[in-house]
Amino acid sequence: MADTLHRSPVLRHREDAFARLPEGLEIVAEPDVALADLRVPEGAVASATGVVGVALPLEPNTWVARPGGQVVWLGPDEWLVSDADERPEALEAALRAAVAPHDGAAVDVSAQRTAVRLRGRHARALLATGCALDLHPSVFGAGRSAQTTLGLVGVVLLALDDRGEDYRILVRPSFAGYLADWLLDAAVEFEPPGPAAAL
Amino acid sequence: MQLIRCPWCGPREEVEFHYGGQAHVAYPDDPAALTDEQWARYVFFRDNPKGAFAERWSHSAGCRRWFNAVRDTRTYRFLAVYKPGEARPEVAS
Amino acid sequence: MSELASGSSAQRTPPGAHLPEHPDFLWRTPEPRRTYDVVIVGGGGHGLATAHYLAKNHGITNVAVLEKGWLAGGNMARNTTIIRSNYLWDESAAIYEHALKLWEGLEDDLGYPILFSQRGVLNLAHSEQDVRDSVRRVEANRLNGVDAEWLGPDEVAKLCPIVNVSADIRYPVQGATYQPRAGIAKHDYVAWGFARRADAAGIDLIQDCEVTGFTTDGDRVTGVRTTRGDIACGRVALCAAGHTSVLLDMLGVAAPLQSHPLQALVSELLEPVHPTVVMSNAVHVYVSQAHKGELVMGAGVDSYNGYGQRGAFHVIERQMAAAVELFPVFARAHLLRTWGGIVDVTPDASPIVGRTPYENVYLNCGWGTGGFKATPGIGWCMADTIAHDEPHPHVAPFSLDRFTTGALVDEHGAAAVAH
Amino acid sequence: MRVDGYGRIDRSRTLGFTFDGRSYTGHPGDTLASALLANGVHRIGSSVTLGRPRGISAAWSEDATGLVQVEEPFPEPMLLATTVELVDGLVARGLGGQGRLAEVADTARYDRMHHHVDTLVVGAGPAGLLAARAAARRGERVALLDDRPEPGGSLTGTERIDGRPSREFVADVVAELATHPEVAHLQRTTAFGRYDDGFVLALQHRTDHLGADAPRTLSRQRVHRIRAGRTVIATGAHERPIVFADNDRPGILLAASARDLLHRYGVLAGREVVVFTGDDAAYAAAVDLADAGAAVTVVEARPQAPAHWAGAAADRGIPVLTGSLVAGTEGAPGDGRVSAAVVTGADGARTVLGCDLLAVSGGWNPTAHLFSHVRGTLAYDPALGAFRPGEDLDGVAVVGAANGTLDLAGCLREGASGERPPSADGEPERTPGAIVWRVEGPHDRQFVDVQRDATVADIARAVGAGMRSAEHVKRYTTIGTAHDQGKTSGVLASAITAELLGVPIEDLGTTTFRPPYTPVAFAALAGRERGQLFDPVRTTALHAWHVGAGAVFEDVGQWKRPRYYPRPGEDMEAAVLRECAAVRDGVGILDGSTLGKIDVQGRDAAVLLDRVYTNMMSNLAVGRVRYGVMCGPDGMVIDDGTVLRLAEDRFTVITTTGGAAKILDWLEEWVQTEWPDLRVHLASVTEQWAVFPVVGPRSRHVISRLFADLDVSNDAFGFMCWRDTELDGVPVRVARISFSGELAYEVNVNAWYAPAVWERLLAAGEKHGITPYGTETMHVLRAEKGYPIIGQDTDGTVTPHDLGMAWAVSKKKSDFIGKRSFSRAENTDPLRKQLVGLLPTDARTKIPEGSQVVEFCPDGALPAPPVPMLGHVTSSYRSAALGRPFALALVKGGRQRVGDVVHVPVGDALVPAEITSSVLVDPEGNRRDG
Ligand SMILES: Cc1cc2nc3c(=O)[nH]c(=O)nc-3n(C[C@H](O)[C@H](O)[C@H](O)COP(=O)(O)OP(=O)(O)OC[C@H]3O[C@@H](n4cnc5c(N)ncnc54)[C@H](O)[C@@H]3O)c2cc1C
Ligand SMILES: NC(=O)c1ccc[n+]([C@@H]2O[C@H](COP(=O)([O-])OP(=O)(O)OC[C@H]3O[C@@H](n4cnc5c(N)ncnc54)[C@H](O)[C@@H]3O)[C@@H](O)[C@H]2O)c1
Ligand SMILES: Cc1cc2nc3c(=O)[nH]c(=O)nc-3n(C[C@H](O)[C@H](O)[C@H](O)COP(=O)(O)O)c2cc1C
Ligand SMILES: [Zn+2]
Repeated sequence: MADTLHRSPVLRHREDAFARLPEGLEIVAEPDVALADLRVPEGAVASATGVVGVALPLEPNTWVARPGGQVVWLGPDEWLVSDADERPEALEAALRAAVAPHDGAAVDVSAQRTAVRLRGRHARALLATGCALDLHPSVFGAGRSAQTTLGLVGVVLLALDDRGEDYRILVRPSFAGYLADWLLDAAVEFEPPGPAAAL
Repeated sequence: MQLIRCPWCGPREEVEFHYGGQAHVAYPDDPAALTDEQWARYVFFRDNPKGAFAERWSHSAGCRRWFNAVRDTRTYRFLAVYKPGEARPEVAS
Repeated sequence: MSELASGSSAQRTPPGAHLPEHPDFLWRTPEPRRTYDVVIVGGGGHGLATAHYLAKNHGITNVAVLEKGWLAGGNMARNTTIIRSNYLWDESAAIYEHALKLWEGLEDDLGYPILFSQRGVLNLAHSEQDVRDSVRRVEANRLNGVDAEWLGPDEVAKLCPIVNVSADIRYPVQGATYQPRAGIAKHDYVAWGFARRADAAGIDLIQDCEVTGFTTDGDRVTGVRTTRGDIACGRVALCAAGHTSVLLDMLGVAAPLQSHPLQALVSELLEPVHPTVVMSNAVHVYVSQAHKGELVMGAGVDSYNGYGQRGAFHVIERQMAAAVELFPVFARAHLLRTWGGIVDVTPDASPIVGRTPYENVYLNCGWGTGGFKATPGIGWCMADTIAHDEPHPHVAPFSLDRFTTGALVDEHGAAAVAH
Repeated sequence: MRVDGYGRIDRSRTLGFTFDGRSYTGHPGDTLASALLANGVHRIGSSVTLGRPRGISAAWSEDATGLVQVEEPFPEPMLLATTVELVDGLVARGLGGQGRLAEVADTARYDRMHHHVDTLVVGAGPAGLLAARAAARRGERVALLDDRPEPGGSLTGTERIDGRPSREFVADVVAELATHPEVAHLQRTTAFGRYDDGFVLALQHRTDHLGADAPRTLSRQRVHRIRAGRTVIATGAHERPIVFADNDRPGILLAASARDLLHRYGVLAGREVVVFTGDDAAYAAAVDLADAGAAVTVVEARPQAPAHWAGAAADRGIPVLTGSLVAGTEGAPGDGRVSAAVVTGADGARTVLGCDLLAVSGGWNPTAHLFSHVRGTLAYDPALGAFRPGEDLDGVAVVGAANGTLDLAGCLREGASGERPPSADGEPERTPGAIVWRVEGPHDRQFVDVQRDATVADIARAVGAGMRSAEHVKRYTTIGTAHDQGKTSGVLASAITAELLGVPIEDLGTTTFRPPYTPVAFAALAGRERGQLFDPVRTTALHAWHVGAGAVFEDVGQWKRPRYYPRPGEDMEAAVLRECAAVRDGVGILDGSTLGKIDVQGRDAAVLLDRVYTNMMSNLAVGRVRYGVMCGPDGMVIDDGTVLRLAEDRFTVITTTGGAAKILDWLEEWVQTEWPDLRVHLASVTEQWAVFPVVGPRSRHVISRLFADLDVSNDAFGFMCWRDTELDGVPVRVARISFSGELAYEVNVNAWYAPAVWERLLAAGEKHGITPYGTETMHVLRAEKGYPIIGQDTDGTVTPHDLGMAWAVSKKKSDFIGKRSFSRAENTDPLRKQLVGLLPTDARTKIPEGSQVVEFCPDGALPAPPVPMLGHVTSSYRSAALGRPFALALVKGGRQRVGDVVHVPVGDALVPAEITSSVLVDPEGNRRDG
């Protein structure tokens, strides 16, 4: 690993503001991890299982856990594989070796997206101020995901629990500062004295 | 604002999509063999019916897949949504 | 505040009081005759202006204007009425400047108060590339004899003090092109002025009369089928804007047109705040304050083809965000009404005018989001084209066959200013 | 006047407010209108064109006349006094037709909220409440919206439902709804627009009624964006006025509104009341007003009063003049308030009835706005004398008065949607109304649209002028175009037009209902997309460094890119000349991370690239780089950039910054829709790779110092090659690509490490004077070499040949996108505009970009317009390398004209300039290898 070449988290300048969020809301910029965009044609999805460690989820708008990370369905032949333990280039290489013979592809996209964790009892209401998806836990509970827009920003949204209180938001790093500002601005609503119950 | 059914992701807001105009306009097999007029037809001319229209959409802010739809341009209603490569379904508007 | 204490706020001239009265007579409601020398399909601004100039310039009055709904109820009733001639390319500048010159004398010509107000139009630039494109257009305009200036942000603020020219907005105003002779007019009055003169000249304006087909003989059209019966005719002019494709389909003629919803909106009546017309492409706004006091604003084109005369609300919302961004004082103005028209868009954002494969059918379409300003000019040229059976020089560059030769008049590339 | 024992206001507390400069008091629960009426203020403003006095004509949003300007807490134009909730310290004034905008920016917050429900119910009257309850009991997700501060709709509290006062019924239903976790019940929330697929927009007023207590953290107004499986429209009906002479005075109210004012606010709007009606509902008003102490007379248009109501009137000594009409009014001097009603009796005799309140009811117009927003058609109902929903729409139900059902029992039944409806106890049966739209009289004093001062005379003139459609009459008279959008006048206008034309009203129809139902502030629609949130700001991983280095930024699309890095005392010109010189003489470094990058992978990757680039890509060797151009089918250049071949089956395509998303979409479109058989996959890696071009004769030293493993000799690492290396174990890709003509290395690294690698490069270059440079310097350097910027030197009308890039257009390939267009007549014209250099002959003048090029004018002056133009200046800079300004231009037949002197008009001057090759610095290309 690159021990001496330091990494600079994309949202390091927003951390103080995140720390001051009102009760019921928590935003954490997550450490960057290896990410690979995986393409496997229909019929060859099994070729990736060995490297990924789990079967690729075939149901749209879902994610599953894998050793060291997650696999997120992005499209009918496309997944996002994350790995907190692996070097990005190694993840790409392993996946590519597995799927290229089957006309698949794998690309290191570890710096192409950064993750923000949004938690708390207001989390769902906050998202609903800018996300048009139905986030009701009966529809968008743990294991669900979506590529969609939040405010004016494209995101991959993952539901991590069944209560609408824990989400991971993947965003392009170039948009992350804007998205953070947007989230912080949305959070003002929940500062005391806030509404009795947000809709 | 329409609620458009992506064949993969399901119903999503219109703003997640990108409109691609008329569907089933194939790139000519041999452009060099075409007259200027035939080539102009391919490049610039598209149908513009008042009523059912087969058109292409891309779920650009979602799964990034293109698909086809038949939509009524009078009511804006989607009559059918189908995957690329599939034939245009028979639907009444 | 003290003078208001009397309870009367009517000391000022009431906002509508200076508006002119309409004439007591506008047009007849004739029964369609069975035959005309010229049938104009479409009673919008273009059709009515064509009728007027056929009579006035060429003495051709055995003419019917066939309108499927109520006269000038299409885009003419719906547009934001911006009039300017500062187009980039020579061909466009020529036709729009021809129109602008006619606008300048139109009130007298029509004997109708059309509220033509040459209050100037500003096109804002927000990026280095906007600046380049703007200067390019200004310089081209000047060489074409079209009044045009490039203004810095301070000068923009002088002309329209409510524009936010501060440097710390998301897309600061870097300057603007300015055409002082540009402005607005009252759309309905313009249409009615043309209609009244055409009617007075003996031309039949026939409403609720939809053209549903054509009768043909070889390369000639012999008549039109309508919801009010068949009408024979010598020549046909298609002035149907967003519905042109529907008519051309009946004739089996193809044209590169796509019909899209385009929305506009107004606020309630407000005391004068906005003395000119401001358009911005990057921060999508175009706005003026009409004579009664309402802010008139156009929104973006809805992405998909549509004949519904209505659009989606997110387009309006984005429009409002842009308006408040550029004009912070608009924050508590109220949206009063929204509506939509059907604009016929071409690949090069220029109109299609001239001949069709039928020797006696003339085409006038593709004005997209910007044909109101052309109304007198295109009416004049269409009349001339019909009378002489030869495209008027101002419309010749806009022929249908330019898409075959590649001689496009691409008005969105560089100038990228619609309306 | 306030009467005791009535109203749901909180009389224990007093609020102070100012209207037209005078101070008054009211109570919590009041509206500005009710408080003014309670204080005896009847004249609110004056009419728009005639300046006639105007008062309050209804109790809620259908009021056509009571328009005020709020001045404090914050200026807001044109609000209805009837919908402004009273707060302490409110300052308002009456209007004369136009509102006034604030001069300062509004700092209140506005936001949006998305909802998804099975059933949306609009209107919390009896029908809506029951519809919501039924849906909630079915276990559905429900939203119930109502625009008034409290639920209950037009229930006054006098009705009895299931044996109890109606307010208790309302409270019960509301309480039950509150027990359902999936029911959202919002008051003060107006559904203002209905769109496709069950999409309804609603505006919630969240804080104004809280006055000074309003938390600044909350949005003042919120736009709810609701997707509903089913929409129940339970919006009630608007009472319809009757047109008669001088029907526009203060003190003339809709009858149910007068009653509403009494029951809601305890306000008796007059002591001497004439009720003019042809409809049963007005008797309830007459009776209640009489019970509250008013002297009431009913003028009944029908020959007979309905039996039940005749009895109730008789009980209270209310005279009922049957077969009578109010034909006109008289007004008081001063505030112009109505002082008498002129009544024509059944026998034709005229009576003048003194009154200070004229309560009118011409029947009811179903509030069908939302129904028709998506073009639901309305049908004329002769029994109602109005239009009501006339077709079944998928996913829409219309219930209660909105559906034309006027009796409470009927509203309860329709609302209950199949459940057993509660009973409407003691409700008298409705008898057929008389449809009276207008009473004969002087046309020019009979107001149809009271707000627009439009009269029957105006309609008559329109009809006389030849107008035959409701739409024309609207535009000729302006009826229905004011703030109230014809809520109460629309049907009257149609009816009177029909009458004057002698056609049935159903043939005429109504004008179109359009969103919004009631006006909505622009800022509410802008939501939080204001200021710096107006549009996303995109920044690179180095943004903080750039800010620290004092960069001046340029907006490139959504990106913020450093344009130059001024040192103290430097303006842009000085900074750019310094940066340029540093690159040409030493070494510079640029943050090029915004360039678009696309990973193209798969067996057919090369096939795809051959189809989309004008030149050949399949024969590019692994380890090498090639420049390429992409065109649209019309043959015009859409983007350019370099391509790196990473492997047999893998490329990286570099696009322009602005083209990144567009080109990826473009390629995807071809791959997915046209060539699905190609085995190729595309992925954006724009943000994966930070890119730092290290440029200049000394760049080799910097690169070799930092990447000791890399053999940077020309032989080992030639121009247009790329090599992989690493830095502290982190993979780094270095490519020898030059956009300046200088020796250059583009360093690519995972953006995680961008700041670290940038710092290392700076450190490695320190002793060579490494100079960070911005986009402006980059542009100058590339222009000196004649490299075009797509979008600056092109405008969508330029082919590769026009750019002098015929060399990049393959002759071997049988086809690629755009190829066929090159042979069209227009594209083979030798007089097409071509990219050339332009040197002002005085070697001093920097020609403004965008300037037009014209033929040399021998007499030093332009001919009269139109002056033929040869082309325009696309790029123009001062060159440190040339020691003079220079420009690039697109000029007709330009390449044949090298050496010609042309003129460029700049202001009033003509600047002579010589046409040159577009390559001005190092045309031999000697510098690229250092
Ligand atoms: C929201 C909006 C804003 C705009 N803003 C501007 C602006 O600011 N400046 C500007 O210059 N331009 C603007 N435009 C464009 C401008 O309105 C149009 O380009 C122009 O009005 C088109 O010409 P027209 O007036 O003849 O069209 P229309 O008024 O649309 O006339 C066409 C007529 O043909 C009739 N018709 C169609 N089919 C048939 C048939 N089969 N039989 C009989 N009749 C038929 C239609 O009913 C219609 O009345 C705007 C347009 C819209 C919609
Ligand atoms: N006696 C009569 O002749 C007569 C005539 C008409 C109505 N009524 C009575 O009126 C009542 C009608 O009941 P109902 O439930 O149909 O209607 P309602 O008038 O009681 O309730 C409708 C509610 O919807 C609200 N509303 C309207 N448009 C809205 C919008 N766009 N967004 C949010 N809220 C909106 C209104 O302000 C009102 O609160 C019954 O009690 C009926 O008997 C009686
Ligand atoms: C320049 C202009 C100004 C307008 N001003 C108003 C206005 O003040 N009030 C109003 O209600 N409508 C106004 N309208 C809109 C019309 O009422 C109407 O919506 C438009 O003509 C489209 O017709 P439709 O909505 O009936 O389809 C205006 C329209 C235009 C083009
Ligand atoms: Zn999708």
